[in-house]
Amino acid sequence: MSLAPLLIPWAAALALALPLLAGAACFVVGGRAAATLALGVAVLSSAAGIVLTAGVEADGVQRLALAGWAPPLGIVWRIDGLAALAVALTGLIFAAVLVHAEKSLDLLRGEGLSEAFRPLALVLLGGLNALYMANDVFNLYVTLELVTLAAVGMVALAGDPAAALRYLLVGVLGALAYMLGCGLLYAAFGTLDLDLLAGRVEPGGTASAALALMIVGVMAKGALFPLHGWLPPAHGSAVAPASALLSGVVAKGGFYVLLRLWLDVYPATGAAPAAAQILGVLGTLAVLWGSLQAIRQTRLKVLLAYSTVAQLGYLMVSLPLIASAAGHASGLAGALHLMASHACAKAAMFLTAGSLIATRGHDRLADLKGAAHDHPMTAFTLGLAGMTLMGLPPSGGFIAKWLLLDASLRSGQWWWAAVILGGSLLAGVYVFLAVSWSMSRPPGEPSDAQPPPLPRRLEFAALALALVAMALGFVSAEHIP
Amino acid sequence: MSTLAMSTLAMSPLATTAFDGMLAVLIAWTAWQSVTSREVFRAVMLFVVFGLLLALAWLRLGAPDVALAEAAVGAGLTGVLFLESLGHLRRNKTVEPPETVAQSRLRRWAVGLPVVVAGGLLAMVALRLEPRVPGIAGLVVRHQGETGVSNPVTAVLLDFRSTDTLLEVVVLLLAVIATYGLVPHGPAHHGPRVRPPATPRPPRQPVLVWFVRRLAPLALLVGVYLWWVGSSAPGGAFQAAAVVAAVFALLRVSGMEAAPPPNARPMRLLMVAGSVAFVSQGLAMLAAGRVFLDLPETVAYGLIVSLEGVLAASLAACLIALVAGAPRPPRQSGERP
Amino acid sequence: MIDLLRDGLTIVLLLGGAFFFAAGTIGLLRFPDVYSRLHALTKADNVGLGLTVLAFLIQADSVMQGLKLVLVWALAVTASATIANLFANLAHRQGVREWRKPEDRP
Amino acid sequence: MTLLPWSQAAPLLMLFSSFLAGVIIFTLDEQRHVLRATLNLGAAAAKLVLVGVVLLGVAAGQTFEVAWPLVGGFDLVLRVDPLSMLFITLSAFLWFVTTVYAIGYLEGSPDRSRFFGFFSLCVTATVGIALAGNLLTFFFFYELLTLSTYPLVVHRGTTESLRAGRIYLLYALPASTALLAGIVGLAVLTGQTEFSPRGSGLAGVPVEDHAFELRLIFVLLIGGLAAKAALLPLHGWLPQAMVAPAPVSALLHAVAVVKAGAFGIMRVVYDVYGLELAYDLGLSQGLAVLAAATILYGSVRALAQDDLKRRLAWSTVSQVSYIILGVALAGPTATLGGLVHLVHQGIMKITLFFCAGNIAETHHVHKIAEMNGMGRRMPWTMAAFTIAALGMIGLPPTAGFISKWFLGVGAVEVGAWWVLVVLMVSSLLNAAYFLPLVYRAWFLPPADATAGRADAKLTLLIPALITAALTILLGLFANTPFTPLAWVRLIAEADHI
Repeated sequence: MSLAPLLIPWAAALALALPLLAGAACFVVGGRAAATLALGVAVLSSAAGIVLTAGVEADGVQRLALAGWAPPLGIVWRIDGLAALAVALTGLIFAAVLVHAEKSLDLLRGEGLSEAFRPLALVLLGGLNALYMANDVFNLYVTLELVTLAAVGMVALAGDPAAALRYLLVGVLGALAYMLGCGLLYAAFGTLDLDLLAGRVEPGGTASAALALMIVGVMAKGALFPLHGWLPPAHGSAVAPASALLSGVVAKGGFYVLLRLWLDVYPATGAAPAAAQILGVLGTLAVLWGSLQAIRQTRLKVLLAYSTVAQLGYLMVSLPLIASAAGHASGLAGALHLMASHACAKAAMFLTAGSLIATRGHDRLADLKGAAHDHPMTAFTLGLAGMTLMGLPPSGGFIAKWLLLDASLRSGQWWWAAVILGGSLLAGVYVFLAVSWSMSRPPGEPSDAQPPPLPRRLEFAALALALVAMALGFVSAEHIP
Repeated sequence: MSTLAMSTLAMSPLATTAFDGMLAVLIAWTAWQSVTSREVFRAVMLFVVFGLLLALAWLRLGAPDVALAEAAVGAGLTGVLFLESLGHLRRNKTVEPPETVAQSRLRRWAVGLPVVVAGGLLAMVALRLEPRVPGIAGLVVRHQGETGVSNPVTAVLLDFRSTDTLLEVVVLLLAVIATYGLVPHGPAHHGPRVRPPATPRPPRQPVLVWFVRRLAPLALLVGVYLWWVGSSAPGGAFQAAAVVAAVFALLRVSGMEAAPPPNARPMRLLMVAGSVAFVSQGLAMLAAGRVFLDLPETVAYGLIVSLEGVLAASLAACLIALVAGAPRPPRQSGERP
Repeated sequence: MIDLLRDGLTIVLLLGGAFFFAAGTIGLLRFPDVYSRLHALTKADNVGLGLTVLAFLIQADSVMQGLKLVLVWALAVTASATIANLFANLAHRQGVREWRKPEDRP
Repeated sequence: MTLLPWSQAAPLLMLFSSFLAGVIIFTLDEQRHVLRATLNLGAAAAKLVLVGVVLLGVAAGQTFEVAWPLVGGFDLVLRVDPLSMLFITLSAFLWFVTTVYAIGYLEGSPDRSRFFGFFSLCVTATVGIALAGNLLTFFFFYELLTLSTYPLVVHRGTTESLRAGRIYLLYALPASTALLAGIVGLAVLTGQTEFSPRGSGLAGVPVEDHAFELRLIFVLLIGGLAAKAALLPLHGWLPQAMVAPAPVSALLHAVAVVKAGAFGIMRVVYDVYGLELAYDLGLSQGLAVLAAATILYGSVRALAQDDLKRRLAWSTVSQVSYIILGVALAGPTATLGGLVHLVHQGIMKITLFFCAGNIAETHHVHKIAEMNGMGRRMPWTMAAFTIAALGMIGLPPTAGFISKWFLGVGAVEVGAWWVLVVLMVSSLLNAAYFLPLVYRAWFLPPADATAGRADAKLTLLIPALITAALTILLGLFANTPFTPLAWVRLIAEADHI
């Protein structure tokens, strides 16, 4: 007997409900109890994701008609492998970041910052979980708004208010464009449900215009080139654990929605091949621009933020591969694998930046000298996570790169393979910059003097994520239903 | 009503079109003016007018619920927030760096051109739009009975698509959390260390005070009425909360604010109550062997109305907290008062 | 018969209301300073509003509807009075001088 | 529930014996010197024993293979065949020796946990490369090797060593990009990347239709491997990397990095394309010319170096190409020469680097000009050095003679007379850059006449003596069972080439 019918509704609902309730609780009370609660909920959310994954594995894609109403009247959550794994992985990343934030934020700014961080993080987690399962263009909109607002709050949290404000404004404009698209779709086809839309959408101006608007909207929210301008200042200035969540998880939100639209609705409009090539070109520019900017940076966090722009470019490059018949399967698997492994790796790297800031008070690359001597584990984590960005084995990034290369050669679009390979070389340069600064030794005799203390849990939280990114290099994403 | 009154209300198609056209032009014009206005005060005023015109447009489109919300939140509360910010800017003498004419012209083109092009394309699409499939209006009416409420909008918001509404309630709470996050501070149990926010205290205005004293209870009553009527007519938690929050804003500008300090635990509890109640209700349904948020037909009416009550109070608290702004940071020990 | 009379009265009242609204608006545009503009707006518009409400009042179907109309009128009148007072007060405090004929200026 | 059968466990154990040691060493506190040394030596010894057992098994015809599905229907395959055992035996043995040496060499220097951690990872990667059953697996460990050697190269953290590390990556990363492109290209074209005898994996591919693609893929693959094997013109990093600590240089030059490149080229030529196809497509001829050019160029550059380690580094550039030359000549005897040189060069070159390290560590002498009288001050070290140098020149009865002999005979066999000329010229050059050095050390008086006799400490000396002794023994007893030559014959017979 399968447990899926029993467990899936609970797991799915709790993935949303628990973080929201816990976020509310952490807003009212603070202290150790709240910290424990937050961490526990993140772990439970991950566990819910695992239950969902097992359910999907056993019984295939699950649909959950919320409030008991089927579309077009009500909203359905669709729990497929992609959503289930995303829930599981996100909870894991949040758990690690919460462990880190608990200590690093207070080391950074004195007591209280982590208290303000917690409710934002929890609501963000709930929003993301709902986003993963949403299967309704308007429900996607609402969840994306929730995620954006929580992210803006995180940037503003002891960060740069101007950067937060710019993020908010771009987010609002993106939301507006997306909403207009939703409106057009509903007016023309009478439903917001993705599955129903997939059956009803007909090629033509209305569908194309609606989807173009929606894509521009999610591109603004997801910092996809050329609407990425807000991301580097926002992620570069936010406190490191916040940046870890933003760059690691939230940055993929926009692309996730894009992918959902792309897979379900876009093929029916007949405009997919042309749009895919355009987005691929934009992705190429993102890879080039983001990488070159990352190489020019003098601060670790800003470097990492630009690298996120570049990595999002890869995701866009995967679209023309997904749009081709021969490359669809491996292109899709590659994009998913990239999202997952980059999420872990980038979060780990921002956490290491946070650890270094916590002991050294800054993240200027030139002053990271001796970091590998003082904090070998943190420097090691930085390098280990960097492997995913460079797409080197054994890391999830390698699997992603392999799949994307496979897709581009298989579909005869070798020029995208050139972009992917060239981009990973550029990634090699900026990862190398960060690692090489930490390996260099400050002038003077090496001493056995005690390095400045760094709490163990900061180092382990980051290392754990880097190890997950590496472990993803040993599993294949091709089996996701 | 008499025939004459009827005929004045039900306008001829020509008059309707003329009115709608005028409204559309006015909306576009006030929007443009409020964006391009060099003087900030003028821009804010135009924005408020824009909000009111928009509310009218919603009415014309047959969406009185949206119109109510737009008038209360879009024009009223947002206007108050803008005015407060303006006062803040003037007090702190923050002057924007002067922008050269060339810069501003460039920016106008950079913003204006895409907007005009996109708008034109959108208009083209919209004009050629032929609904291929009817919307869900018919379905809503057919199943409305099973929700217990007779206002179709409420049926959609609190039953058919209650997930969206739940998330929107959380959005508002999140706005407060984010605002409070701007000032790092301890949680509620550090409350006593936190000073209540300084309220602007303009010189006493006897006429204003007289007016607000009479208006406030009336508006509060309107708020309660809007909540109650929501199940059968335009209204509901959001609109009720907006009106109540507007009362608070009014009290605030007239210097009669008597709100609890936003950092106090009861206030925070009230703010989270809406989201918590909504989620809990959903989970309770799950525990009762139903789907998340799935209300049984027999008790749907009672559940919806009571939830809307909690939501109204909670959302009002959130809006009030947003108007009042983030609490001041705790005083550093070395700092002199 | 009584309907005709009532409709006639409504038309007369509405026309009257429109006249005062127009006068108030012209005053707002043409008067030279903030005080006299407020004067034109509040006084003339209040009368205009009163006449308009009266015109609808005699068309009201029920007492409730009538009461609502009266309530709207009362709120609008008090609100406009308050706002006018606020504006005038503010202008006064900021030292805005009232307009005088050129020959009367000091 | 049963544990893995031995045929699957053995490859995994060989891989993980050093990996686990590395991971544990990483987490060790800097001050735990004894525990770290014990772990290092224990793991190295354990691996040596394991390799011995598997070696016997392979000789008896046992097969070892384990696979893990990785991506796109391609597996991570660890497979033991005679060729892989050749490389594994070499690396396991040299790892043991180098570990002893490194423990002595790094005594008292900082960051030893980090050093030995990466050191062990490096060996893990080498074993992985040797065991790789297909190109995907090969690439997997090939990159791991790059990553784990970089921290060793920059270990000292000085500007100079960081520069060397930067140059190393500057060559290694683009090269591996090319390698990956080639592998994916091959995978898409043929649907597999297996190493199969005589390149039978390509049997189903219509060669005429895809000649261009096959040539392009070959160039990409060899280009990617050539950077590690320091083939012209991708050799530039190797002389720079000699700033690393001596055990690392030993590792780079003799065991791991350049050998990984050479081994990879063997795999591509023998087991992916097959000698016949590589010849038919005109690929192995090009490779032979490139190898010959590298041999000569490396020797000429070595002649001009004044820094001892730098001269040894250029000598490596030259010597590794003997292996590739042997592969590219594609004759049965030349093949034996190339394969056996993989082992012989490793043993000789590691001796030379051990000795250079001893000289630098004990007397702080780095320049050749300062080596006068070194034979009197450090007789044991210089004796080892001399033996290895003679081996490099190719004098009998050293191991180096065996390699060169087979290469020369093999060249004549396939009618490539020009190769004989190359071999002779390069031997002369070898002599020209080694003999004066030996002469200086033994027959010229030291600059400082009062300097007494002071040889290196035992932990540094014994490894050098062992490998020096092997240099002679492997030459003398080349025809007995279980020498590299005997094993190489087994490889050639096992229908492998």
